[in-house]
Amino acid sequence: MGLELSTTRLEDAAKWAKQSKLARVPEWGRKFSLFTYPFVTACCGMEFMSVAAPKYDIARFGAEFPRFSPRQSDLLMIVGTITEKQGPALKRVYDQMAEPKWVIAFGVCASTGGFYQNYHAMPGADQVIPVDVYIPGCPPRPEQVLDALMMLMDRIQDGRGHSQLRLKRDQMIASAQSDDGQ
Amino acid sequence: MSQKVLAALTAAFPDAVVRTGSAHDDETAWIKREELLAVATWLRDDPAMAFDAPVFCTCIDWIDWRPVGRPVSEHWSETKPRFTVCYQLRSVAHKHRIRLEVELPEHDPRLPSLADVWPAFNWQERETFDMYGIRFDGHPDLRRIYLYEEFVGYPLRKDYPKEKRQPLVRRDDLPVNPLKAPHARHESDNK
Amino acid sequence: MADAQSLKQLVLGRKDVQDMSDEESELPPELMTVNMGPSHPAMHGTVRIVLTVDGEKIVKSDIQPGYLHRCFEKESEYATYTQVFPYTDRLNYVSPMINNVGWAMAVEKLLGLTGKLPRRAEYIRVIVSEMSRMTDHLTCIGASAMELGAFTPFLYFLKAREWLYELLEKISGARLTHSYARVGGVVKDLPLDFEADLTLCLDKIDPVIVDVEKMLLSNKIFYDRVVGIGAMSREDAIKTGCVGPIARAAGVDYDVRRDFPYSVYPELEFDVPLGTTGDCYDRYLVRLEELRQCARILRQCMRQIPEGAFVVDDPRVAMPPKKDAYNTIESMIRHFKHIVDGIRVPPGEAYAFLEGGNGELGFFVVADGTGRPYKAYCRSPSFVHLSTASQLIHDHYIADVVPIFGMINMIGGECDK
Amino acid sequence: MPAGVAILFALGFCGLFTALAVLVGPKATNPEKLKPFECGSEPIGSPRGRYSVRFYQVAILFLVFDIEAAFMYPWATLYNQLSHTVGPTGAPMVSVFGFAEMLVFVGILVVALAYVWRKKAIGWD
Repeated sequence: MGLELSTTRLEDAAKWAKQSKLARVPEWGRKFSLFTYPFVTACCGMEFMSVAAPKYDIARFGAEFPRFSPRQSDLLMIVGTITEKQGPALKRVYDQMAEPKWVIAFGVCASTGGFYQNYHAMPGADQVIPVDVYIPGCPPRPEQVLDALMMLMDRIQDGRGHSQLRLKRDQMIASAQSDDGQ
Repeated sequence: MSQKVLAALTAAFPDAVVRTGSAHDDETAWIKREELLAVATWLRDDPAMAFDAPVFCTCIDWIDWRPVGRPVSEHWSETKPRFTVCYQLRSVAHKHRIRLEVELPEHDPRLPSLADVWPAFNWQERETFDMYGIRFDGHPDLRRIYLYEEFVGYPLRKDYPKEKRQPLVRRDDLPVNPLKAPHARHESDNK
Repeated sequence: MADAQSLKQLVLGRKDVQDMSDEESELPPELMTVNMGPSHPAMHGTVRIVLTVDGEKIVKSDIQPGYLHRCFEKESEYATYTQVFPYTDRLNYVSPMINNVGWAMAVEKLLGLTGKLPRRAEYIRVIVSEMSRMTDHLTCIGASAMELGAFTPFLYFLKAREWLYELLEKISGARLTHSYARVGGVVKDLPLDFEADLTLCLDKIDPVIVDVEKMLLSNKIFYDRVVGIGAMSREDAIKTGCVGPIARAAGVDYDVRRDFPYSVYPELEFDVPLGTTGDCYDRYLVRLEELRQCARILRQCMRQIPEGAFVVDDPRVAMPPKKDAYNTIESMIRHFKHIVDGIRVPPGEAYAFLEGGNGELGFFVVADGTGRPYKAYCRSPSFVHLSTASQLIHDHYIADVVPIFGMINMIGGECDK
Repeated sequence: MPAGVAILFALGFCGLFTALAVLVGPKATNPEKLKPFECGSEPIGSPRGRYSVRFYQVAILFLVFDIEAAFMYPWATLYNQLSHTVGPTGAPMVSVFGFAEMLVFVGILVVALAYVWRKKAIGWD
C-alpha cells in the first residue's frame, strides 16, 4: 500500500487520480446538469439574483434551477458571509448533500472573510467545508460567477473535485485492504 | 421649540434629571437610574410630551475615552461611570425628539428595563445586553440575541479584542497554515 | 407507557363517547415544533424561527436573528471615518447608497457641516438615494412575488433593476457596493450625459411597473395570499417603533424626508402614500406607489440640479483635487494625512437619521477627536420590524410566514448589523 | 399486445435508471446524512407526535380528485373514436356518447365536491 493517500490536496491527488475513458462519461453528464443549493446569506445574494436574472442568464449552463433541499442538489453555492453562528448549519447542509458534491464560495466573504476580520465572521467557508472554486469580488460581477461555473465544469470533467477525489481515495483504500485481506 | 421639552422635563422631575444638554441640536437628558421608569412612563403618557415612538437603545463604553484637545480631567478615570445607556425617543404627534441617558458604574451595570413601556426596546435591550453586558431588571427574557449561547464575554466592550474568535465548529482536516507551522511544510511546497 | 396512560385518562376523563360531537371525539393533536431554519429561501438565509404549530396554525414562534452579525460597530471603531463607508454599503445592501449618505450626514452633523454643503452635492445625494430606494422596492416586491409563486414579476423587476445597476455603476463604479458618498459631498461628479441616461432608464422602467401592477393586482392567487395577512394596527406600529413602508401601510403618517427635512427635500414635492389596514397587501401597494414617487423625485431633480462643486471645499474634510495633490507639497501632505489619520472630528455625540429603504435609518456616532469613530451605532429599521414579526405571524398558517417575511423586507445585513 | 409492450417498456425504462443510479452513483453515508433535514439546524421535536386529522382529510381529498383527472387521460386520447361513429345509414355521424359518459363521471364527483365543501373539510380551520 505504498500509495500516500493521506490527503485530497489537489497537487498530490493529481498524481493518483488517473481517470479512465469510461469514467469520463458520467462526469460529462454531471457537468451539464448542476442543481445548485443557494446557501444565500448576505449582499452577494443580490448579485446571485442578477446572475439568475434574464441578462446574465445562468440557465445557459444548466445550473439555473435552485433546489432548496440538500438531498436533491449537488452544487452548494455559499453566497455571502459565513458567521460563526452559521457554521454548524453550513456543515450540516454540506454533510446532508448527496455525493458527489461540489462547493463554490461566492464572493470574498465566503472565500476568506473579506474585510470582516472579527470575532463573529468566519475567515472563509473553507474553515468548515472543502471548497472547490473560490470567486473573488465583493460582490463578484455576474461574469465572474459564470466563469467560475465553467472552471468548476472542467474540474468536474477531470474528476478533480474534492468529493470525487475523496471517493476515489476511499475506493482505493477499500480495494487495497480487500487485497491485503485475501 | 425643543428646549421646551427639556425645560418641561426638568420642571416635572427636578431631582431625577442630573443634567441636560443639546449639543448638535440633539436634546439629551441624563437621568438617574432609579427614576428612569417614572420619567419614561411620564414622557409617554403626558399629552404635551407624547413620546410614543421609541427609536433606539444602545450603550457607550467610556473606558478608552481620551478626547483629543480636551483637558486631562475629561479623560476617563476609575471614579467616573464606565457605561452610559442611551434611549432615543420621538413623538409622532409633536415631532420632537429626546435622548435619555443613564450612567452606570463598572461593577454594577444594571438598570430598570423599559421593555414594558415601549415594546420595541425588548429586542434593543437584549442586543445591548448581548453586546455590552448591561443587565435590564424586569426584562421579559433577557438572553443573547445576536451571538450564540456558548459565547463568553461581551464583544463590543472596548477591552474585548476584535479578532478573538470562539469557533463552534471547524473542519477536522483543516490545512495547516504553512506560515504558522513551518515544520509541517509539505516538501512539494518549497520546490 | 406514558402515552397509553395519558390516552386512557384523556378518554375516560371526558364525557361518554356517544354524545360527543365529531370534533370533540377527535383526539387533540399534540403541538409540533417545526424549525424554519437559517438556510431557508423565505428567511433570506439569516433568521431562524422555532415555530410551535397546532396542525398548520402557528401557536408560538421564537425568532432568532444574528446569523449575519458582522460586527459593524466593532469594525467601524477600528476604521477611520472615510473607511467606514464600505461597511455601511453592506448594512442594507438592497439600497446601499442611502446608507452611505446616512453615515456622511452623521459625521457632518458632528462637524457642524449639515447645511453648508454645495447644492449640487446635495442634489447628487438625493438622486442616488432615490435610485437606490427604487432598487430596494423593486427587489422587495419582485422577491416577495416570487416567493408566492409569481416568477414573471421577479424577472421583470430584476430586468428593471439591471438598468438601474448599470446607471449606478456608471456613477460610482460598482453595481452594488458603491461607497459613493464622502463626508462633505460625494466622491466624484455625475458622469457626462447623465440626464439622458436617467430619463431613458426611467421611461423604460415605468411600463415595467405598470405591467407588474396589472399582473399582481388582478391576480386572485396573489390577492388571497396577501390580503389580511400580518395586519398591524396603527398604535402597534408606533409602539413597536415601526417606520417606513410598514408603518405607512398601517396608517402612521411619518416620512423623515418630510417631517424632519434634510438635504434639498424641502424643494422637491412628492407625496407620501398611506395604507389603511396595515396588512401585506397595503405594504405591497405602498411600496409600489413609492416607486412612482421616486421616479417623480428623480425627474424633478434632473430639472433643478445646479452646476457647481460636488464636495465642500473645507480643507479639514475634503480631499485636495488630484491635480493639486500631485503638484503642491501642501496638498500632498493634506492628502496623505487625510487618508492615514482620517478626518479629525471634534469630540461629541450626535444622532443623524434619514429615510432609508425600510424606514428611518440613523447613525448614532460618538467622536473622540481622533480620526476614528469612538462608537458608531446604526439604528436599523429591519431589526425593529423583525421584532414585531413574531406578533405578526401569530395565529397564521405556516404558509403565511412567507409573505409576511417578504413584505417586511427584513435585510440580513441591516438587521444583524 | 401493445399494452404488454408498453408495460414492459415502462418497467425497463425505470429499472434502467434505478440500476444506473445504484451502480454508477457513489455511496458515502455518514451519521449526519441520515438525520432529517431541518433547514440546517438540529432537528427538534419528534415526528412521532399525534398529527391533526386534517392532514389525512386533505390528503384523501387530493387523492380522489387526482385519480379523477387520471381517468380523463385515456378518455381524452380515445375521444376521436368515441365521437366519430358510423350511423345506421352508413354515413358518418357525430355521437355524443363519449362526452355524455364523461359528464356523468364528473357529475358524480361534483356532488362529492359539494358535500365536502359544505362540511368544510377542504379548508383548514
